[in-house]
Amino acid sequence: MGHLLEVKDLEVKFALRMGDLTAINGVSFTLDRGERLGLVGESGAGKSVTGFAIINLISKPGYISGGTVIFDGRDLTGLTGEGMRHIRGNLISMIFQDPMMTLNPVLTIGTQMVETLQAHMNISRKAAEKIALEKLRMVQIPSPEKRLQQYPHEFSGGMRQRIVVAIALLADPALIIADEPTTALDVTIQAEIMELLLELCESEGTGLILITHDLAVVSQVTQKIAVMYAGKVVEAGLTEDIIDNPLHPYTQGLIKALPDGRNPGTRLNQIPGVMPSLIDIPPGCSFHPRCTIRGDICRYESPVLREIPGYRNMAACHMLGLKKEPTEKDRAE
Amino acid sequence: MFAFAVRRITQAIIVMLVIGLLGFSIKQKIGDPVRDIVGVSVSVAERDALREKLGLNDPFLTQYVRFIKNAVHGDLGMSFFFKRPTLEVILSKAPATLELVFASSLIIILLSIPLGIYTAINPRNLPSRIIMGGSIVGVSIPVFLTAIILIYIFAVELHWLPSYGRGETVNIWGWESGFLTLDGLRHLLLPSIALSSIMLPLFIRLIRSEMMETLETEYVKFAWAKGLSRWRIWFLHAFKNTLLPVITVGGVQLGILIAYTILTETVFQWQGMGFMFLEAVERSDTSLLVAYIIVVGALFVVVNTIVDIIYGLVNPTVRITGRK
Amino acid sequence: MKQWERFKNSYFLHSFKHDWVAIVCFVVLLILILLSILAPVIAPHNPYDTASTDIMNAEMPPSWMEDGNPDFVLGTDIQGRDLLSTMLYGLRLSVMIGCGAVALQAIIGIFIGMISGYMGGKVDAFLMRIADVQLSFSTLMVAIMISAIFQVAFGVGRYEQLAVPLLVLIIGLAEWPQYARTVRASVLGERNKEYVEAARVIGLSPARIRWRHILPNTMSPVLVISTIQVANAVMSEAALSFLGLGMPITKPSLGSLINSGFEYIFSGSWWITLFPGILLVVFVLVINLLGDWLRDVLNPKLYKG
Amino acid sequence: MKDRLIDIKNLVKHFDISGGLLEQLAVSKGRIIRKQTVVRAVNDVSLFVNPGETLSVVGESGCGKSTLARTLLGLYQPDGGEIYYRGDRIDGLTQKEMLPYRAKMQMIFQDPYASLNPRMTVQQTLEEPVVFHNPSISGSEVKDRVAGVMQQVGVDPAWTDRYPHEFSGGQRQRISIARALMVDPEFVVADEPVSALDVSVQAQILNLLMDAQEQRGLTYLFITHDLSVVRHISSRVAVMYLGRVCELAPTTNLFESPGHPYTRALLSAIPDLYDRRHKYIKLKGEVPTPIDLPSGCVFHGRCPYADGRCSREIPALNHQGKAVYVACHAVEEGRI
Repeated sequence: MGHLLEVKDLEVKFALRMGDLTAINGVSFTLDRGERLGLVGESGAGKSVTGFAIINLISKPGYISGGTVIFDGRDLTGLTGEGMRHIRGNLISMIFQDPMMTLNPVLTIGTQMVETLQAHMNISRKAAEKIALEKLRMVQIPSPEKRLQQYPHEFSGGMRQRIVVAIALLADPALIIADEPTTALDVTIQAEIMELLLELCESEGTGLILITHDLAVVSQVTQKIAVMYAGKVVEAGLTEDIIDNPLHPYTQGLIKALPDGRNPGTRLNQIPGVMPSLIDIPPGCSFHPRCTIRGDICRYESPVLREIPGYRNMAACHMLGLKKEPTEKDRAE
Repeated sequence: MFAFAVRRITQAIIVMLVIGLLGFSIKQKIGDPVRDIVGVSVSVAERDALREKLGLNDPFLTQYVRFIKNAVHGDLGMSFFFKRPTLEVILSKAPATLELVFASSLIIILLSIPLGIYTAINPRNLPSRIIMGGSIVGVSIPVFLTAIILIYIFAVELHWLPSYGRGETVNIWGWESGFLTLDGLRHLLLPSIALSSIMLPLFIRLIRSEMMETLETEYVKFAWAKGLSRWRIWFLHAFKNTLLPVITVGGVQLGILIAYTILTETVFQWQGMGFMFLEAVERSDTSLLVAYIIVVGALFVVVNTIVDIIYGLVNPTVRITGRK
Repeated sequence: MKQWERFKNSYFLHSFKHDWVAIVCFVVLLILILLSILAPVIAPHNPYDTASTDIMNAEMPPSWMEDGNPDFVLGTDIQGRDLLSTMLYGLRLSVMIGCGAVALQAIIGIFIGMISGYMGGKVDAFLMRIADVQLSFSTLMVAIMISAIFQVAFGVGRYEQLAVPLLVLIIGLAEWPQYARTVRASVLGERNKEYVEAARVIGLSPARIRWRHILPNTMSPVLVISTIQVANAVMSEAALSFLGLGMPITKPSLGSLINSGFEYIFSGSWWITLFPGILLVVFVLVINLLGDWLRDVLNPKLYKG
Repeated sequence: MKDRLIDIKNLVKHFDISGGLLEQLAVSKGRIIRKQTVVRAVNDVSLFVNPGETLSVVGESGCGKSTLARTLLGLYQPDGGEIYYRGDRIDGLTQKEMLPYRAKMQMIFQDPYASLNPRMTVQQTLEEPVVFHNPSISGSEVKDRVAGVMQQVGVDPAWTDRYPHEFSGGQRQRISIARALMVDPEFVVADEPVSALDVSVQAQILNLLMDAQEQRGLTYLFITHDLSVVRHISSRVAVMYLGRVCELAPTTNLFESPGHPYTRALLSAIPDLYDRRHKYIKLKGEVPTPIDLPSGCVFHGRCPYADGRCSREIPALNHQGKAVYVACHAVEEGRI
């Protein structure tokens, strides 16, 4: 059996008056059934766009300009309206960032749950409500019967995100794409939601793509990580490999920039500069102006994601796997 | 919700008291109730006696309280010209104006909702551009000019429709209605189109911009991600949220149509309240003028209060917590 | 010079140059304003000079029609005045009253909006209630009522003498709430932003924060509604004049011209109504289009009040 | 007490959000009553800041940490309690009396997009505080000072004529820091200064803040919800929950042996990069709103150790030795 999801050379552009901007540029990764992948990067890296591109839900003026998204053997990029509608919320669900904005304020929770089920199966309101109740119980909403009649503003942020998770689970999807699901929440609630998500994905055998800027969160939940920078995957591999043994200079910098409480008060490792905006992505490797191990080739040739001899991670960097491995000392500023 | 309604109604009463104060001050400053009752051909002594008898020498506040008391009982003074109670005069003219406003509102609502939604869903295609272009031309043409152009085309040149008056009306329980006869409806057509010409573009633009804003929200995006059908997303998720601001702004705007009836009624010689008001101004009929201000003020306040309460009923946040 | 350089490279100018509708509207508006300013110089006749008009010339059709007179290009009005000249003078009056009224409402509105937004609390609630009530009555209704009261109070003759300043006053009083609401809403939006808190941490006085920090940041929405308000004021003036509550026929604005022509439309003298009507619509339309364009370009967050 | 830079005693700040009289009307049991809605943002908070240290105030949204900072700086008038600056009482001062302290206490804000006036150039933004506090200063002196501070925060002084929108978020935050440093303060309140920034930029700003502290001997009050940042930069930590301080301790003590049950839950919820799948302490229920505060200890409804006393009696912030203070009956009684 093939992969559940195979994203290959995905490319998304935004058609603007001054010309097309490339938001993601050749993103590839795979996901198996029940597998969890973390899509990590800073704002503007294109991780959310990737998530939305999978279910072909990029808001105008963005459009998918190349590549394929093979889900369960079918290419989703070629699907038209009705075919795609059948995928969304049914086979692939999404969880959004801000639970305060995700639920429609003028419709009851019950309506918003029932309509999702009715959109995908021929089912009575009664039967749909029964499934809704079951899912609300799964996400540990107290007294769910009463909750179905209530409106979103009667819930706290944490509760709303649970409801969103319940909606995502309604049709027993094979894959959930969670776009920064806990960024807007407090740390204790974040821990609750993440644990819930992890437990549910494990017990239901659901695949998960967790999009976040927070490496620490990803490290708790996913088996694989893909690190994105300026619209490209720069490093991909198993979670423990990425965290414990990052190869790409960007991933290394990112992990070392995190204050981890091991040596308080010392200067943090900082990556100089900022991520380029889409308008002026540098030629060659887009990371090279900030890179400490760059060579001449990085200035004009864009590196591809490849296997690095001797390592399990894939990385997109010219300077890796050369005769002389860059050592800690080389990388010092 | 109940507390919300109580608040709105209390506010409405306060506003009415203030309007009453304004109307009363105008009457005090520039009107002459004695003249309104007996005309000008009466001796000074007799007029002073009458003045005393009517309590016109009492302190301002006493007179104001009396004025409000009378107003609550439906007594807004005598019209100098008609020699009848002003409220009676106004009420006899009201059906004409209200029917005109009703017909225009109908045109506006029936056209603006589909056009507004259509242009919001397809912001860039050709029909939308034409509708939006037309709407900006529409708001730039004054109502009276539209009315004149309509008369020139359909009455003067083509002779299809009558150019003035209400035509044949039927009296049902004291309400002179033009809705029930073909002639009445023919007379109603041009004025109501003219009257709606100013608000229709505004409504289309209002619905369009609110709808476009709603379509950009996260919850609409989430609805797409849930795989709902486009019709459900547009007409339930997006439109229901569009409705809230449209009700608040739109309800008030429909009330504002009454202001524009003054212009329309003038052009079409439509025997309504607006036409009467202008005549009252020309004749310096202060009592009638003040009565008109108070009646129209009351109308506005009632419309606004109802709109607010409907808003409260539609919006679950207000319905449940009583807070806006 | 630096400011000019900045302006030359700005997004504002760039989007102007790439939008032909905006360019056309701007040019037309410029021409109309020039025409109105220069009316006394370029008008072929002086409509205010009763000695030079001849009632025998009344209701002459435009020059290209039968019975037309090349002396009166667009024909004459009911008093035998050259229609073109009268229109130019009328446009001049409309522009003057429109701009005057907008200046007045801007002064009242910005001041009240600023106070209301910054003070908050009871002052705010009180001022905004007045604005709300007035708006719910519609600016046109308020303007009609004020002018009706003025006319009854002053008497028709005196009212007509004072028409221009009175109309500025009436329209200004009727329409200030639009400004006040817009300014207040954006003051409220700006007031809680962190740069205002930073100014307070520095210790600046409230007055200085209000006028130097907050006010400049509310200017985009004010600019947008100012253009639209000029159009509205011109429309209100025309409506009042049409109702006989504005400019008298001896000194007609576009509205009063249309009104005077309307009575003769049934006898076929369409031009007295049509030409001033077109001029009025074109003037209002270009301002509205420019206002729309400005709104798109400046894209101010138009806070809902 | 004199050696404390800031001393806050029993500070209270409430916000009345009930609106006008008409807005307050509500119906209860068939009767119309007047209901006032008060947000009890800060309740009876006592804290002190030693010169040269970094005191972090942590807590989740709605715990009153930002209100505390703003009240301390005189942006809000406190409803009770006292604030001392080097022994001088500074709450309730007039605008004018406050001025000398304004130059010593500055603030850095969270949102780099909102904290700079978009209509002022960097030069104007940075000049304003200096000229305001030193009216006699010469033009060239101001220019030098602006250039010097810009240099220090790592923004090219050649860019002074630019407007904020021409800078990235990280650069704006540097400019915002520069504005605070312009008047040479000794105490800086930093309200979530890195929360809106990306990780790589966050490290740059934290380094900058630590450098500035070292070079200028600054004292920081650091408001944040990010506990890893807290652990990295602060010397002491105050944990707030629903408007109260529940624990105040040196950083190492707090992270190694948290006393208060809330602190324990909070710390356990931080995901650790190198400790995958660690267990966190799950709290029951939801955070109450600061409008309806629970009786007794504000945490009792969610606390696994709560007993009858906790729901009746408000625990005091008690000294536990070694500069550790905890407000908990269970800790006091030695139950945990």
